[in-house]
Order: sequence, then C-alpha cells, then structure tokens
Amino acid sequence: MKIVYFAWLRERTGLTEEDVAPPATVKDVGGLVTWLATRSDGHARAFAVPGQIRAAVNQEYASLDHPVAAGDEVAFFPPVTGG
Amino acid sequence: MKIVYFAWLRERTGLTEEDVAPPATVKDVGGLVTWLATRSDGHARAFAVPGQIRAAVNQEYASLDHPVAAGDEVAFFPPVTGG
Amino acid sequence: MIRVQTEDFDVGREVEALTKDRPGIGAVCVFVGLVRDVATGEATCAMTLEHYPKMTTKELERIEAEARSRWPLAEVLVIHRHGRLELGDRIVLVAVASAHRAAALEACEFLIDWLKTQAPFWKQEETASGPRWVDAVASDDARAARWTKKKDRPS
Amino acid sequence: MIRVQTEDFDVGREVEALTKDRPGIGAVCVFVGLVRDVATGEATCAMTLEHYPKMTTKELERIEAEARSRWPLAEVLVIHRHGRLELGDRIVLVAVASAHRAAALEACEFLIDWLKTQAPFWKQEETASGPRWVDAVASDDARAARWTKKKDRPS
Repeated sequence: MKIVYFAWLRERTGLTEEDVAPPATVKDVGGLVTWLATRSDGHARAFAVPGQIRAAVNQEYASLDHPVAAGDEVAFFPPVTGG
Repeated sequence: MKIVYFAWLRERTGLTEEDVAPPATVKDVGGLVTWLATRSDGHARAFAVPGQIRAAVNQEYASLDHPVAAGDEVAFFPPVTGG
Repeated sequence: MIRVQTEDFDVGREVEALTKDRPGIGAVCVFVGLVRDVATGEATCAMTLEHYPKMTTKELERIEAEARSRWPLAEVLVIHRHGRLELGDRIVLVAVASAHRAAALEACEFLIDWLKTQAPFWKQEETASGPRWVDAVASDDARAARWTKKKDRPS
Repeated sequence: MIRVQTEDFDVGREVEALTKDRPGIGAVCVFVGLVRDVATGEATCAMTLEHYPKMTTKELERIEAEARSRWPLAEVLVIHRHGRLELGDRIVLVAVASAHRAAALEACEFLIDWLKTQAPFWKQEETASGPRWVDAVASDDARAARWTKKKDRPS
C-alpha cells in the first residue's frame, strides 16, 4: 500500500510517500490512520488532530470508513486551499 | 422643449430631435405623448402603442405622470436592449 | 470607470490595468457580451447599437455607484460599445475587482443585469429578411428586479 | 478544458481562443484569482502552491463535468497554477462561455466555489514571521454547500 502526504502532513512525517504493509486488522482509512500514527513521532504529530485531516483513496476523496487494501494509493492532507 | 427620439421612434417620426412648444395644458409626459401623437402620421405611428415606449426627462427615466416644462429635454424610445 | 466607445477593447489588457499595483485585490470577475448568431430566432450577421449619449454615461455611472454602495469593490470597469458590430464581436465588458470573490462575482452579475435593463442602448439586427429592432426580453427585467428585493445576492 | 501548470496565463488570449469561430456564444464569464497581500491577516509577500498531480486533473475534470451537466455551456476552461507565486500573480482562471449570460455567470461561480473546496491544492504563504500554511475557510465550505441544495442558482 502506498501512502502519500501533502502540506504539513508531509512536513511532520518528513515523507512525501512511503510503502507500507499494515496488519490485516487495518481495513479502512480510520484504521490506517491509527496504525500510521504509531510509526514515528513525526507520524504521531501529523495525525494528532483527526478533524484537520482529509484522505483520498486512489485519488478520490474518502471518509474514515472507506475500505483500504494492498495496492491502494492512500493520500493524507489538510483541507484543501486552492482556487 | 426639446424632444429626442431613438430606435424605431426615430424611424417612425422621421426625426432625431425637434423643438416644440406644447400648449399650457400639456403638464406631464403623458400629456406630451398625447399631444405629440397628433403632429403627423409618423408621430401617430410612433406613439401608437404606449406600453412599448419609455421616456426620459433631462436624461433620467420618467413615468407618464412626470412633469414637463419649457427648457426640458424629453426623450422617447423603446425598452432598452443594451448589454 | 465607464467607457462608451465604438472601438473594440482588449480583455487581457483591461484586466491587467485594473489590478496592476493593487496588492489588496484577490479576485477579478469579468463578463464579456458578444454578438451571437441567433439573438432573436433569425440568423444574425451583424447589428448596430444606437444609444443616447447624454444619458448613457450618466446612467452607467449611477449603476456603478449603486454597485459600489452594495459591495466593497476595489475597481469597477464597464465598457459598452456602440455602432455597427459583426458576429462574434465584443459588445460589452464588465470587470470588477475586489479582495474577495463573493463581492466580485455578485457585483459583476448585478452590473450586467442592470446594464441590460437600464443602459439606454438599442440594438438593430441585420437579418436575411432585413433590419430588425431587438425587443427587450421579459426575463431580463425579471433578473434585474431580483436585485431590488434585497441587498445581497438574489435567489 | 483543464490545465494545471506553473506558467502564467494570458487572460485576453484565453478568452479569445474560447470564443473564436463559435458564433453561438453570446456571453463569457471569467474569474481570475490573484495572490493578495493579507490572505491570512499577516502581510504576504509570496506563496507556494503544492498539489496532488495524480488527483488534481481527475478532480478538476469531475467538477467541469458537473458544471456541464447543470448548465448548457459551450466552453469551459480552468487553469490552475502551482509552484511559487508572488504578490499580484494570477493563481487561477475560470472561463465559461455560453449562449446566454445566466448559464455563464452561474457556472463560473459554481466552478470557483467547488475549486476552492475540492481541488487538491495547498497554499503556504511566506510572511515576515516565516512560512505558514493557509487554513481552509469555513465560508468557502458554506458557499460550496449552497450548490448541493438545488440544481440552479443558490440564494
């Protein structure tokens, strides 16, 4: 599973992307967040305030209960500020 | 009093403008319309359908009961189609 | 600013001039009206716009002032052409610059709605069956009337 | 059409290209967003826009398709820049061409409202006290949400 980070999630994790193999208990975006937050202090800081984080699975916006599986690209980022 | 005509009122009267001295009984735009309509066949045709005519007194939109006096510039035209 | 002219205008240059050295401007909304092919249901090849010069500038300035009183606008530009125009030619430009987009978008729409019903211009089309004065459209009056009901954006 | 690029764009040329040889177009509405001086309350001298390339085009095309399904539009163009931009620089262009002005005005507003809340871009400002990520604005969500309530123009 490929994880990509943008804006201050990228800065806090220190990563633009990483390949991960979460345990089988991780079935959705919410479970993935909980698991990723344990990977480093930077990850913990990045995921500290869930309300400030948005996710996309395979380039489409996804809520916390959206399923994730091996082979997916899951992105985490703050609320967008384009336009 | 100066009368100016635009669009098909100009075409029907055959005039871009004319100087007129209506009788003292002509006190407002409505009275002026009635009096002008008698001046020629073209005038009669121009003023035949009052609902299709708009007026301005001294370059400001005016209703039928707007007063008119010597020295005024009174314009007659169809509903505008700018923009 | 109001300009009534026979000459064409350059949309990019006008927008550039409007915002140049104005660092508080975050949004520009621009409306451009063009001569289109079937304005009245019959094929149009060209049209002539007649106006009432002494009244036009006065009326456009009044409409601009009204927009400025309703929204916080940095710049307002209205250019309205008159004379003979051909298919595809630009007729009118409304450009509004503001700090935020809501004001720019709403004021731009307000201005074009009011221009359509208040600016003393008359269009005569050239069609295959001869010249023809364009009739005012009831829906234009209805759109403009929306703005009289309340101060902000109409529904 | 969707373009995501670092380069600037020429508003006049883009509008010209949009309407050229399209005689059915009577109205073009254009929105231009610029880097302004006090986006977050602190003086800004420049900003950097980051985006999610694989998702951006997909999302913008989805928004364009949604606009086209709601209004009869002849042409839609969205250009969104990324990278470092300075004060007064153009960030985004939305241009919509249609036979009639109502569709062009409403679709343009719809597009910029949805861009603000759906396009995966993030702005980092350079301020006197250092770089600072721009927070999303609740009023942007509120403006975008208006369009989900009904098909046509929101109140």
